[in-house]
Amino acid sequence: MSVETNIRFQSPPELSAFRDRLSSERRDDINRITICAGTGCVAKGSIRVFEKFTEAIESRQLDATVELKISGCHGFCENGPLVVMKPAGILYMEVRERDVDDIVEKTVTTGEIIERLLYKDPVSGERARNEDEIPFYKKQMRVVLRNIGKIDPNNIDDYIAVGGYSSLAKVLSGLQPEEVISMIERSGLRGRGGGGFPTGRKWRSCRNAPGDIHYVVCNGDEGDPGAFMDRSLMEGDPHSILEGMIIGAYAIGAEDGFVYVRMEYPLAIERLLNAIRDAEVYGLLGGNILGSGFDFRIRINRGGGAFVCGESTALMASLEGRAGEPRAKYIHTVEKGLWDKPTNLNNVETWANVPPIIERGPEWFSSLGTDGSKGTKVFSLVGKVKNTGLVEVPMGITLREILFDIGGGVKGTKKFKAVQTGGPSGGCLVVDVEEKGKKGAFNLIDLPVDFDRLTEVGSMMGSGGMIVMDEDDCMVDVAKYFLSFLKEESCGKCVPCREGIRHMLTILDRITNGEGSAEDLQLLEELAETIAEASLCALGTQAPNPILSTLNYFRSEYEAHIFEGKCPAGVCKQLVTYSISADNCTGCTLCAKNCPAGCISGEPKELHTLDSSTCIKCGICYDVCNFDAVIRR
Amino acid sequence: MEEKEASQVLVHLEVDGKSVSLAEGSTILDAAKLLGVQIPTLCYTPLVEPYAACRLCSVEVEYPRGGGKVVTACNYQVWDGIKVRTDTDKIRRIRGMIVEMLLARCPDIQVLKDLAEEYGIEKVRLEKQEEGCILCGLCVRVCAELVGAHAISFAGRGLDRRVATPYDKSSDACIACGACALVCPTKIIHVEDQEGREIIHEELSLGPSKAITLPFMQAVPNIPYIDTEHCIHFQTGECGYCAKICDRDAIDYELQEETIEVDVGNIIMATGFELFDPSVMGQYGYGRLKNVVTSLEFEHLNCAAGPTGGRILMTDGGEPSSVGIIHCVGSRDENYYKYCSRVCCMYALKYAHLIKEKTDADVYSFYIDMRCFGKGYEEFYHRLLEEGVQFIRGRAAEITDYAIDSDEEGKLIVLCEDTLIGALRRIPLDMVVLCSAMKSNEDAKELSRIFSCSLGSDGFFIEKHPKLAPVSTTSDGVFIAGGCQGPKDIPDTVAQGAAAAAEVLSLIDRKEVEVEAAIAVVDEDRCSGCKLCNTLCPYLAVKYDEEKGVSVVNEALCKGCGTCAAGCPSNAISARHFENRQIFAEIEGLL
Amino acid sequence: MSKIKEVRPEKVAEILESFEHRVDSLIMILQDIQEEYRYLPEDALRIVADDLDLPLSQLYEVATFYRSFSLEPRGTHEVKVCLGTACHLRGGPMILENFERVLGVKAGQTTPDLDFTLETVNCVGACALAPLVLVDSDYHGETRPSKVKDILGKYSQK
Amino acid sequence: MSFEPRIVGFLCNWCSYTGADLAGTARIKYAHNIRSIRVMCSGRIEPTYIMKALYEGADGVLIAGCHPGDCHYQEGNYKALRRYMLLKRILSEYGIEPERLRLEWVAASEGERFARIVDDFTEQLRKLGPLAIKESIAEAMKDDIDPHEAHNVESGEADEA
Repeated sequence: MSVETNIRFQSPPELSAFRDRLSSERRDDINRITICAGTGCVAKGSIRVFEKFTEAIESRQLDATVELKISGCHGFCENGPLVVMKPAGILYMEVRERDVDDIVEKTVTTGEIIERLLYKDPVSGERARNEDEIPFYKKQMRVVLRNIGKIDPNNIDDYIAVGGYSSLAKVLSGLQPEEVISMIERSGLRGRGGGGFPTGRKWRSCRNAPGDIHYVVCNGDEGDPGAFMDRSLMEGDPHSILEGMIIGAYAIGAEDGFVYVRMEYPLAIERLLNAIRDAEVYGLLGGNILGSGFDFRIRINRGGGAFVCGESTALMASLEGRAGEPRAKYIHTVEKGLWDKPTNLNNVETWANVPPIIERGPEWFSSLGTDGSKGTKVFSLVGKVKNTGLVEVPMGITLREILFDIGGGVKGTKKFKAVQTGGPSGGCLVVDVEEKGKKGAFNLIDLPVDFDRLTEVGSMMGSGGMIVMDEDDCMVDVAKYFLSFLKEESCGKCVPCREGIRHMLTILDRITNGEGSAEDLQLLEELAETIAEASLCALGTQAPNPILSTLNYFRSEYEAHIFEGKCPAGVCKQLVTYSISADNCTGCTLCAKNCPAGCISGEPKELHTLDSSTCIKCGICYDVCNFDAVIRR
Repeated sequence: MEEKEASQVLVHLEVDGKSVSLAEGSTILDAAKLLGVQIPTLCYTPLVEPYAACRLCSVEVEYPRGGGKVVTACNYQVWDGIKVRTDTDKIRRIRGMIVEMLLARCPDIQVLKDLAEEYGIEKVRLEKQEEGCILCGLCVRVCAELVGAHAISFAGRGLDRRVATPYDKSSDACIACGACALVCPTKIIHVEDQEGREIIHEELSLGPSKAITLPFMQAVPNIPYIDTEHCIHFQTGECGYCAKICDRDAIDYELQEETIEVDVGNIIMATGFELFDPSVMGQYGYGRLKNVVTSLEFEHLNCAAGPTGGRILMTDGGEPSSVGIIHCVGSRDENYYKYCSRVCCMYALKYAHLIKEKTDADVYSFYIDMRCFGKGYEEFYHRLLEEGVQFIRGRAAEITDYAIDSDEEGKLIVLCEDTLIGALRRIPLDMVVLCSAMKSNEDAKELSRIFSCSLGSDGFFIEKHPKLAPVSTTSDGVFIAGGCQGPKDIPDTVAQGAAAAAEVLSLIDRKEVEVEAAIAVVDEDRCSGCKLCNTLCPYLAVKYDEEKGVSVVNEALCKGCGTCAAGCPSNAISARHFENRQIFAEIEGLL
Repeated sequence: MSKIKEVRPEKVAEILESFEHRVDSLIMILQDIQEEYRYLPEDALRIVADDLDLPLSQLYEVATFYRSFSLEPRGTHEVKVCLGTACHLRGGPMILENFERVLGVKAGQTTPDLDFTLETVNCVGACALAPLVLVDSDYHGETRPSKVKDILGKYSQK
Repeated sequence: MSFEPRIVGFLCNWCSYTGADLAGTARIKYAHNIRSIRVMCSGRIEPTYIMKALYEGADGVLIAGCHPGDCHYQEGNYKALRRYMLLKRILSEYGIEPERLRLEWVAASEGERFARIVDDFTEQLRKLGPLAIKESIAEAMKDDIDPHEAHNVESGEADEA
């Protein structure tokens, strides 16, 4: 849906006049069906559902009274594709193509609700009509995600209609750059990329850095596995990021901006490019923005596939057409960044927080969250959790509320074990509800979540990835996973990180193969000290966190692997054997058929046997068996 | 990298308890150097920007307002009030672990073994590899920032990171300057000869090993010169490190050679001789066979300031076990130079003595006649005989490397006729020195034309008189001395030098210059002013005088050749002492 | 279809033009070349190096640093097994093992017939579908070791 | 006794005269027929000297100078070459065989060569036989003027072409 091309706002009043015209034309009487088109739902086929809806509407000549829209990611990916029916305010879940005719027949024409598509509360079993009734949304406070689900990301008019670019208009119609910076400082906003550096102070020192050329960069590299809040922001509400960057550029005095997006987010890149094009057409970006004489251009740059480019100096090296190698930050990037010019780099979520602060004022923003960490934070709740998805909560909310009230607790029947925050450089925290008082077990369930408290307990905020683990997850294996990730992603420049991580991983391999020894633990700690103290960039200095935190909270598991040669969680292959339980096996022969190594034998309907000597532990039998007859210990 | 012009703002800090102040922008490493505090480095060089990849130079920094952290000394810029500690337990542990990691990567690199000793690493507990390169990036950065060739770069990421040329092909950007080999801390980069591209052997590079060096130790003036053919700045426009490091700002790359006009009264030509290039004599295999060297090259080997520091080495760096010296290479030879070069016999003896003294090699000398003509020369020859040098009288016919039995394998075999025992002999040797002839300079012809002093058939300048005026030439004020007048040894050359100087001094001392006796004179009554004589005189000594309307001879310039007299249509010019009358009288007298 | 194409200079020039010869767009330029030729041929790199006035060694460094580039021709279809944390926990490594067994190549390699390239990738942001496998741009959510064969089946004819 | 031609040689001081001197010091045998006159440079030799020599009874005249480029006065020998070329043409008008005049370049070191030139010139003149121009002029002009004054007649010709 391209935008009318003849409009170009010459001044802020023209923009607000256009906004008023839009809201007057907005007809609330007609039905509006919004289908979620975030990566998660698209992967589950929401585009095909959208096409089916279009067909169904046209075949029934209802297009006059029904408006179809797509939207960004609501965050409830577990139950996608999501469809929201307005004005009735009904939220349907896991809508398949075959359900479309039902919905149009019943809900659209007669308003009847289809029970099976409603959200079913796993505990109480009741059905919930719309977002407000679902616990997943109830406890959330959506600031940066406020527009997502309500607007079509490809349509600038939608964004303007809900108040978009009003902050920019407010800034350009009288606010001095100094005032804008002091507003951000007063708001207490801290960087959402992971470091938590006060944004206001960063803008001020960038503005004061000598040099006539300044750059503004948005870090959309989001390399942390299990984190996708930046993705849904870029896909769902690209204009809020652009507006934040334009305000930032005005405050700092920059004329060129870059958004560095990782190549694994093609949809985000497409949405951002559309947004930039539309904003330039409307005179909200490019030359002489809103007639204020302020020029600012934004370019989108795709990443090349390197987690290390999430680090600011490595990102800038990548933008300069070089390998993504970090450099020492003794000279800050706000003084000497991109091409040695002062550069202000902030994360996607940080930029998205700027318009709300300007619009509703810094006092409102600093009223949210704790005294050290202001405002809200978007977490991506993944792993063995019931409600996988995006969660925007005020800082200071406890882990219990996030994991249980919003997250719905552990998926399946397994017991809750731990949660990992801060990505590969973060730490693993024990939330072992029952086993209180055990040595080293801390019940952090009621830990208020903010920058400083997470760092205190040995993890860190990071980008906001929160990975839930249950009893089936082996902590040593998780630590090994993060280390092998960092081994792949280390840029290889400095010795402690390149060589140190490799050696830690070899030791962990030894331990998970049952060949570990007591000295290995000692060597691990020695290596950890050098890597943490002497590495050049955060990837290195934070790399030992997963090891140190799991050693600290789960030393018993390490000892089990070393001294008893057993993997309590049944994950580490070398220490695990597959067998078939006599009482559960029904002889359905499914496992025998699928076993690639052919080591399962037995007559149909009879108890099957598994020859563990030839078993290659590929896990297919455990996976296909519908009767839990395969035991993995 | 210390800034040469120190900016005014000084920073005060403490390193290991000693306080120091230095220019803003300097690093902890600079401060440590000032105080003589040792901080180990591997990937640091003052030649280019610090890279801080090896982290070995980590030190602890305490901030004035409290707090602090571990930083790398090579690139942490100092600021007021910080306290640096370079040798705490934590730092020693960190450096120890870094060395252990590097040693695990490169087990047999000497520089790492020494560091391991210093930091008490007995056993490497980590998984070993067989690498040689510690990926410090010095070679890559020097090649890019200093040399500006960009021939090599890092390739791969993380553990597959390595130093490589694009597509691992031999790079056409590489100018074989050897800078990477020089800076490599583990010394695993070698400069090798490829398709004849000019290379510099560390062991035996007869050329200058550095692009800026003294011509030779005793050079006057004793000032280094830039060999623009090898200097990186003249190839890529980059580097310029010598200019940066010279605190007298004495280096200016834009200086060009200038020719300066100097008016002098006398000229002494001491342009010396050239050594005959024996490669044209195919039978001796110079330039084809290894370890066949000319006498000048052998002299260079013996020179203490030379590439081998005075040791007599073969091209593979080993000491020869047997050396041959062949006299009269090109001299006393019908096809090349008939004359005897006079000096070879004596320096051949000197070389034989040096070889006997420096190595325990056998020495063979192939001579025709042993010409020991000077004072003490003959006695020196007899001393050599006692020292056991083998003298074979007979011109060496050929040097070949084709061995016909085992003990000739890999040797240079000299085929010669020993006239004293009347037999042909094959002498296997490790090295052969060719005493090649002394010949006149290539540009002697040019010089003789300029200074109009004639050349003998052997190409050397001809003295005015072989007995009575050995150092003067037919042109007054032009004198010759040394090798350019003919082969001679140092005593004779020095004597001639002194003689030429004496001649010049006597001329200078006399203040006035004797004018040529036989000069031309114009009879002004008969001169019609036709100016024809002006064109005839090569020295422009005859000029037309406007007022008098006649041509006049400038006595100082006229050399007395008489060409003008012969050409004057009205016989107005007569050449004194060769007037027509006198010539006619001679003709009549003769017939 | 997957034969190795000859490098056409005007095609490379066209790509450079589309990014206005900007050095900061180098990665995108190389990605479009990789898209066109399935790998980064040396002649293409030399053309880019001259055009952007960069040393060839710098381009080689970039070409070997980032995962999206390859110096050998990649398969027609790219199978990316997500090993993000969520996918790892929900059985990602097991699925990778099975892909390696079926395709007969290790992660990061290409099948001899240039049909499939097997890669691992760290989190594409659809953790709700863990464990996830991407083939070209199609998402295959909640895959199971046993489903590996039929996923590949869909692509082998195309 | 065969005819012994008399040759007058004009030798330039720097090259040919020194060459001749070298032939002497090197004890080289060569024909005695030459009687040489030293001039500072071959450029000094006027055509009148040659005519005088022939007139006085010389059977042949040899001009010897430095090799081109070797002249002590740079260009003297070039001037001699030009005059020699012109003079040769005039001689035949006097009835004198041009071969009786010969120009040679003899360097200071070419004693051997000088000797050979003299021998060769002598043989050549022996074949030509005596010139005795003086008698034939006297014969032809018996009646009017005294030959002794003849040599004062100015006979300049333009040197420069």
